Amino acid sequence: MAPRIGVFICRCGINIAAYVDVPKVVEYAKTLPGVAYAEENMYTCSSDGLNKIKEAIKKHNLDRVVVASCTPRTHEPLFQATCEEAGVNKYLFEMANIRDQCSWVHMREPEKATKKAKDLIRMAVAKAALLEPDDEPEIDVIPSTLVIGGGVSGMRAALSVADQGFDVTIVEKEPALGGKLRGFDSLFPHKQKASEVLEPLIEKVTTHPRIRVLTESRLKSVYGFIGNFDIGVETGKGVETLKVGTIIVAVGAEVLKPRGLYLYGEDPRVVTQSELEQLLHTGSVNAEKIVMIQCSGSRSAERPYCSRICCNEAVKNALNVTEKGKEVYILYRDLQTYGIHYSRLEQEAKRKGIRFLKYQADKPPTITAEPNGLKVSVYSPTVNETVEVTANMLVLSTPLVPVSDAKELSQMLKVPLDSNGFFMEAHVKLRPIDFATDGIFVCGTAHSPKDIGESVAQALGVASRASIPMAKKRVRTAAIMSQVDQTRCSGCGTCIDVCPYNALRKNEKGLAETIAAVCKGCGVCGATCPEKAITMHHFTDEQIQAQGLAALEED
Amino acid sequence: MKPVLVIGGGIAGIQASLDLADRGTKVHLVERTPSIGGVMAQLDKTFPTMDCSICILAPKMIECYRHPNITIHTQSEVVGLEGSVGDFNVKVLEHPRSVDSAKCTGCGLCSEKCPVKKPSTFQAGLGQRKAIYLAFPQAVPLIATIDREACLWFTKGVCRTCEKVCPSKAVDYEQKENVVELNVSSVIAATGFEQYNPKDIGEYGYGRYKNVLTALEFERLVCASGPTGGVLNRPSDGKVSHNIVFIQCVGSRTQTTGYPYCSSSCCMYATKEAVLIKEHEPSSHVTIFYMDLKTFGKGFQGFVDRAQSHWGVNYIRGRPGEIREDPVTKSLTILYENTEVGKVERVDADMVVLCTAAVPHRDNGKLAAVLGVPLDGYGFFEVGDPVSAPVETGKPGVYVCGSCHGPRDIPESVAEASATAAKAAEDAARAEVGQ
Amino acid sequence: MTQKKSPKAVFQANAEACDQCGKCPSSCPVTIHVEGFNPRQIIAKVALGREADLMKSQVIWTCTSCLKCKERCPEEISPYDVIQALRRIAIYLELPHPEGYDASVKAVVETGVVQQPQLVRTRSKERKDRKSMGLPPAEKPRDMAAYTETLREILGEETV
Amino acid sequence: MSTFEPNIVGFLCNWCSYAGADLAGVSRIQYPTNMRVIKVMCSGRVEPGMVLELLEAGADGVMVTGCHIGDCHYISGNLHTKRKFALLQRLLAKTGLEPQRIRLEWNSAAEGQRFANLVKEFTEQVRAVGPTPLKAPTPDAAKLLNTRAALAAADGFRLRALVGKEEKLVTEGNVYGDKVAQDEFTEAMDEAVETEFQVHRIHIMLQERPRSVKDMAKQLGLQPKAVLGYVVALRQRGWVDVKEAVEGTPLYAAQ
Repeated sequence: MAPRIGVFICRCGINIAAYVDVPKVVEYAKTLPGVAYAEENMYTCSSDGLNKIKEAIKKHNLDRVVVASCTPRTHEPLFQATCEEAGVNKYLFEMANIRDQCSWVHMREPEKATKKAKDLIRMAVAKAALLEPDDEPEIDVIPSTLVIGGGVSGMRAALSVADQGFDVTIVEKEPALGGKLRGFDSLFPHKQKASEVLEPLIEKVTTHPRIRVLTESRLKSVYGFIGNFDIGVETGKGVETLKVGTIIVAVGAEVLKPRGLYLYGEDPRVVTQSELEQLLHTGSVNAEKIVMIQCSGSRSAERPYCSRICCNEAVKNALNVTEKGKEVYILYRDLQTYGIHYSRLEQEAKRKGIRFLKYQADKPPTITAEPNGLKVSVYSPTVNETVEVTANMLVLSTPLVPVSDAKELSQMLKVPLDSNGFFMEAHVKLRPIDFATDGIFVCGTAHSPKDIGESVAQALGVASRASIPMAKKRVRTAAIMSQVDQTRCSGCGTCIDVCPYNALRKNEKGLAETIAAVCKGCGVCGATCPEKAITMHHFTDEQIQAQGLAALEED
Repeated sequence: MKPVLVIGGGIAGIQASLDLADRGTKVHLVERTPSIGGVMAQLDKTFPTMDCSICILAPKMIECYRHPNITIHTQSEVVGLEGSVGDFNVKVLEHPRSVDSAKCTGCGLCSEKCPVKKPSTFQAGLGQRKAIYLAFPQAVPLIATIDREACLWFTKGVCRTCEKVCPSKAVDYEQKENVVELNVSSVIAATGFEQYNPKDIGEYGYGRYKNVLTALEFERLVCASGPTGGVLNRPSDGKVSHNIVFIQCVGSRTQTTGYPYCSSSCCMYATKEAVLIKEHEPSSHVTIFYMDLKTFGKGFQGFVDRAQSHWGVNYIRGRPGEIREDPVTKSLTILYENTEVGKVERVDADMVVLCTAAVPHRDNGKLAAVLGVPLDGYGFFEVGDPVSAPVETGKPGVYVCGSCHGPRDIPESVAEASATAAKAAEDAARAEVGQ
Repeated sequence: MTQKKSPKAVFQANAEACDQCGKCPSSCPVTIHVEGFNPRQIIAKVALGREADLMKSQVIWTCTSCLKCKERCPEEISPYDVIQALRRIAIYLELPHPEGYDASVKAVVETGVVQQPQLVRTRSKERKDRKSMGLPPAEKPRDMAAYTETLREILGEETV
Repeated sequence: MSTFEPNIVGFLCNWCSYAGADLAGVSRIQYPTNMRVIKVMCSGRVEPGMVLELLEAGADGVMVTGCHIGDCHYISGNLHTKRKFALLQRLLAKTGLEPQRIRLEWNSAAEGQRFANLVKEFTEQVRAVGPTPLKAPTPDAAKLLNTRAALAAADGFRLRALVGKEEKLVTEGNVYGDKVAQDEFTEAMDEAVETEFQVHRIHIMLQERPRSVKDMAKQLGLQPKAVLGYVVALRQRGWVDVKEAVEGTPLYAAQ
């Protein structure tokens, strides 16, 4: 059946009409193939204009609508909704941008602007004739979340998801919950004991009716997509299968043990900052003079990142031991005491007599083990001399490094790691706790080094992100998506390689298919498929071709 | 389920609103200016990926505006709050736009014809706007507003040009203030920060020397949609600047003129701006004076390394003592000590950019009083327990996110915004089961 | 004899709080000209407990007391006051110090002014006779004994 | 020549370039009227074949614009655009059409002025090259044949598969983790482009009417041996076969 297209041309007051001869364009539009009706409006987007569209659809039995006005980026949804109200599927709508990209940019050439407006409308009509109705099928979401990792991030995320009314399973590889927080003595800035934070949290998690904890368990397999993940977990009793709607990665990080660096592992008086925490916790710091070296193993060629928390932890611990009457030197490159609280901590430390000595990356401190102590010799550029200190204890501030099974996990979940081996978010700025893959989220130090408060904020953040699809109960798939023609696909897998979202997979026949819930509609797979077996809905080869060829026709 | 009130339409407020709206909760988003978008809308690029700021923000702004669950109240402020979590009664004062938002199409004709010029806030004062204006080209909502303090009709009772030229008859001088009363279950404050005004640091000459800019002013200058179209024309004579100096910690890390804390993002935005200069013109000389290079975020160190090795940005550890201006050429000389060498030297520059502190918004006191929550000693919203409750004010049901409780960068603000959404969702879930 | 500061007084200068930012040397009119004089490094050495080295060195005598370092220090540290304290202790300990310093202190105590009062320094840095410029002669304190006593009181108060 | 107004088609990605074009409008920045815009979600949707098809149909120039590298709304879509555009350039070089007729640019949503400048520059660039030789009713037959062959090659399995795999093979490696050096890949690509172009040229000629190897070699300016090689390849693909023999010389025709 031949299409019946209605074309509505907006004057936009004088914004279009002053430069484009709108009545002439309307007359022209009426001559285009498939156009059953055309009219002009003062403001197509006004309620009056929208009513006219609806009336015309009914009166002229229109099955496709073209609006020539401003930009679809702001107005397409409005016109689409109007079409739907009049019973025309929203994907049978097309826009021609004759304002932002025509009248406004060709104000001195009204004749040419009019010609271009005609061309743009001809292109839109050509595409509209080939449009097909689409829908946005919804899929059900299993109201349950998997949290991988039972440290403070994982527990806080789990608690919040559970408090929002959804079931949670925590999978923790260690025998007990708690993660790295177990290794801390006191916490900044209120000097609570770590255990005072940790124990009540574990209590809450383990007694929450919606939370299940599987300790000494590991993720074994992950299949599926947002809303419907099938998870295999290896527990002490064998492999258990779970069905969840969303997944939260909260596996944390590990502290680097820098064997061989500054006599670590060779002299017992050399410890890491986290080992000092342990000693503080047990009250067994037996040293009167302590030297701490920052960036021990970070901001280096091997680990070119700053580990964010080490300066703050060093300053906090230095203050703790100073209170016990000990003398502390902190050798640093750049003090990373950022923000309100850590700046205050730094100032307190400086005023309490902790000595900060800057050193340069290319002139690291040298350590000599002597019977009466460790002789630390360091050139400090700000003092312009080599300072020597004989300490009883050397504390190395070492960076957090990715957990040993990060790679394995990333492959199982099909989410990427960054160049340092931490989990990589979907977008550095605006999607900091999402993965590009829908339904999977990341928080805490699995993402990058961060302090406890920041980890908790992220944990609560993913609790929101992971709950959104569960609260909605269904996820709507995009209509603008790819579809693989199974009769043409050769199973070469190139589409799977190029898809940035893992939205294609091989089915049991070895042929590619789109996972509707995951596809974002960019069309890269369609442009790539060697067999041209992929149709991009709403941007089909034929539609684009028709638009292009229409552009080259003479009016 | 009851709606949630979000105060502040910057990126944090937008994210909190979208999270809640997406899950089906109604949101009232209150913004004090004519458009949502906040400071991020003013930025050219974002570090460390050099993403175009408005490119990634504008779709979120539009999504927010079009979301059926979000009602945006622009040019509005929260003036009253009573009740408790699950049942807050809120008063929102909507200031008049003097333009009918249902009729205005954002065509900008009124602004074109308006005879009154004022410095544009969006262009950080470097460009001008009219008394009737669109906040910026990508403003959401794209609706004109009249600055009644500047408008000739409101100040002198003459003109009414905008009314005459408006093709859709949207200008309405009679619009009145309007108080909206809402009942909400939770409140999220995301009111952001302000830039420190460095005029008090006399030795740097800001306000006296035309070619000394703040980083936000520079951000507009370097932006393609800025007053010079992204060309680095310096303010004194329009000469294209190739020699630019950045000074860190202006109003930060000081007990005297400014605030004692580190503002957290300046080292990185300076690096970004330095790279932008180099991208525009690789032969430019760019020097950044810093105290500690704060590279603590994900990808930051790599970004600085690349700025140094690939782009040749010059980093010198030292806080310059003073800036002098050549009275004739208006070029600048910076006196500094390279503290890693111990020598005082001078460097000449076409332009100096002061990386100013992120400071509490001046309206925080008023809002905190309305909400009944504390501010810290500086005037930021205070979080009682930054370790265990990083977005909670201590008053149940009232949460904070983003830079209104201390300087932080965009991703931290976004993650925190989602965190407040989670807390609000928990409140709602509790209310539903009647706890 | 007036009270003199004990060496401990130097620590009240809060040298440890210094961020070593470099604002004082780059504000200082001396540092740029005189090799080796650097108020920041003086503070750094005080923070490391090296006052003795400083007092023995000549650098502390170079300061012209313009107070820019004090005015501009973002941390409210005053290199000027630290230098003054170091000078006082150095004199207290009878360490070597420039002769001119004694002379100018003496001149203050005796006449109330540091420089020869009959000479005037012009903007172009020439020294001119007051008389040649048509100025009346500068007066010396009339009651020298009372003046000295007052001055001692003031100095004493300041060093309490 | 001064009256020549080039017909230009622009493919703009929805997120950055199209938004940048809108910004030029909102800012009332004036630029020539020659370009007609086709909006796609991502510049990675644009296939070399789509551009060649427009050139074949008489476009004087085609521009493709996307988000700046690293800014892609779809993470990595524009990396594929870049690779596909490089293939397009190689194919265009075979046709005899001027390389100035196509252009790939990155333009952000904040770059309204830049977008206007790009349209202006590209319009002038195409104007300087002159009208397309392919425009009906009197197209340059040889260039038209070449363009059709390039189009068929671009749409064929081999080049699409190669360019599709390029990003992964060069940056990540194959399933065994073996990376292919870029210059190695480029060499293989050059070879494939040449073969596919010639094969399709011959195929199109044989679709018109049966011909001998010698006849085709003369018309294509190739060695008969090379043409025979391509004909053998075409026979293996089952696209052509011997139609008849005239005076002992086989004439081939498309199946």
